[in-house]
Amino acid sequence: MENDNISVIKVRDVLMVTVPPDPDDTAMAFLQEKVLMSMEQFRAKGVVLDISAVETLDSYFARVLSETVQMVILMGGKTVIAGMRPSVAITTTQLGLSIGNAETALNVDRALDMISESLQWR
Amino acid sequence: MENDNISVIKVRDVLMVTVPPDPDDTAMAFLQEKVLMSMEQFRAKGVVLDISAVETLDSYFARVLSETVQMVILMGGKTVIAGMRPSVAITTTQLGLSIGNAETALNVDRALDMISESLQWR
Amino acid sequence: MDDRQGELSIGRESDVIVVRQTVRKITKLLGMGLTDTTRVVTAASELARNIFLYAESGVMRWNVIDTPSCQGIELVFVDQGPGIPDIGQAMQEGYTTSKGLGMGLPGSRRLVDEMEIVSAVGKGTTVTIKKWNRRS
Amino acid sequence: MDDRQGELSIGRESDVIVVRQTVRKITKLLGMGLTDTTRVVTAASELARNIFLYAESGVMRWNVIDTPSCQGIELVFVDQGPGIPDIGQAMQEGYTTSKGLGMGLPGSRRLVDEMEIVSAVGKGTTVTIKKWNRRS
Ligand SMILES: Nc1ncnc2c1ncn2[C@@H]1O[C@H](COP(=O)(O)OP(=O)(O)O)[C@@H](O)[C@H]1O
Ligand SMILES: Nc1ncnc2c1ncn2[C@@H]1O[C@H](COP(=O)(O)OP(=O)(O)O)[C@@H](O)[C@H]1O
Repeated sequence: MENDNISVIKVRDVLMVTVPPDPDDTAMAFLQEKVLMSMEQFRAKGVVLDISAVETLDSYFARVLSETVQMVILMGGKTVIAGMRPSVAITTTQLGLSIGNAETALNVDRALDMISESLQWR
Repeated sequence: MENDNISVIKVRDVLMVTVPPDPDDTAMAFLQEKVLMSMEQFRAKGVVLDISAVETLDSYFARVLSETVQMVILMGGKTVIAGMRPSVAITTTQLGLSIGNAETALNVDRALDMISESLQWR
Repeated sequence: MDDRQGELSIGRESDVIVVRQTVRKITKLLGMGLTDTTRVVTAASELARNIFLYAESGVMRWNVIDTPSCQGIELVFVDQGPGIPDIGQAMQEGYTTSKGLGMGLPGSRRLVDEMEIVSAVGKGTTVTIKKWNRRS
Repeated sequence: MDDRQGELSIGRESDVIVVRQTVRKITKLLGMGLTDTTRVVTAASELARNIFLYAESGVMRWNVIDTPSCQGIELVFVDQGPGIPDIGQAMQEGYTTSKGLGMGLPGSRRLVDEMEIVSAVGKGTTVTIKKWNRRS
């Protein structure tokens, strides 16, 4: 697929996924699939979705994000959404959106700490 | 019953049940019954439902799964659903289904770890 | 058997499994990806089960669509059952007249590229779905 | 291209991305702050997606407003789609006729300074939003 500019890196038991700045529907569908396939392939326990590059988070994108979190849960994993920009956080909240069951972290470092701490007890 | 190709194995306090790839309603009803009977017979504390072979999880199947989880709870047990394929996780989520109160794990190994850890504290 | 089109009768619960296997075979022929295959097979499973549950019997017709511009699969679920009085209502999440989850119709819509329901009370229901093969 | 006004056609999902980029370019030209830019770009994204989802195609017209008293951006989303039968209902949070979250219209209203919807069933819908440039 030409969309294969989505990088998935494994750090210990956790997948680190960088969400591109302006993904269209096809790119997001591809990202979902890649994350879940990598979960299986690398036997990952969790996923960090790095959205620090994302400048626009509309209601469609929010829905896809919370769907992805749900899918990872079904496969037995945990997701942390990391690095939301302040401007995006303000806009998303005023728009009235939430991203479901997702935990959030200031940045990827914190997210990794959070996720490995919570995974120690499993 | 001719449907008796559903294997239930006991590992310490836990039942391991392999769900067949394309179970029809009769097979699923039989599986439910067998799980609950075995709970009693083996005095099990938990159940791991291995669905790694399952290629199609429709709303009927999801309902039976969450019903089974509920029944095991009523008998004092705990269920972990293990090994959902990525393609099934994507489809199930987009279909709008959830599998109720079930905990999930990437594979049977993880499920066994999870369940025996949580049972230590009971 | 001509693999490019055909018809399957639905009258028993086990026919739902046959429907799934048939659709899976066709998508394989088309070289459709695993996730899209799972999507369309799951939608077919929902629609076939609806025929069995609400109309007792009916058929699924399949068509391989293969033109220079698009390639995909068309599935038509036809029954002469009671029909659906209010399609808008039936498409609502959670609406069911049985013990179901009420996710079959609205969920299937999300899993395929096109879906059309034609129904007349006392005459029957026809649900047509299409899934395109994403070439990439 | 005259950057102070123009028109963009919306007919595909990827046009939503083009809409965002265009609006971002205009707000940059105006020297609008990052948060306000994000607000108006997000609102534009919702409205453009609605055209694509509900009316299949349409246009976005943009206007830079620059008078001695106020400076800002006006975006007009026009389609000849099915129209909205009950605008009050469509503005309610959670109301959707698709698989959406039903937050697009009510949420966009909160993100901009002015919003107006004119719609006629069978004729189409026009949504106009304005965002003023806060000079500080
Ligand atoms: N082929 C059909 N014939 C008659 N009624 C149908 C048919 N398919 C669906 N329906 C009606 O639509 C309702 C919603 O269907 P669906 O969304 O699949 O959920 P569920 O099957 O769980 O009820 C059904 O409860 C039934 O009343
Ligand atoms: N351009 C449009 N043409 C026709 N109907 C529209 C249009 N925009 C919005 N609507 C209607 O208003 C409803 C609410 O829209 P919105 O608040 O954006 O949420 P969503 O798109 O998630 O449904 C839509 O579901 C649709 O029925």
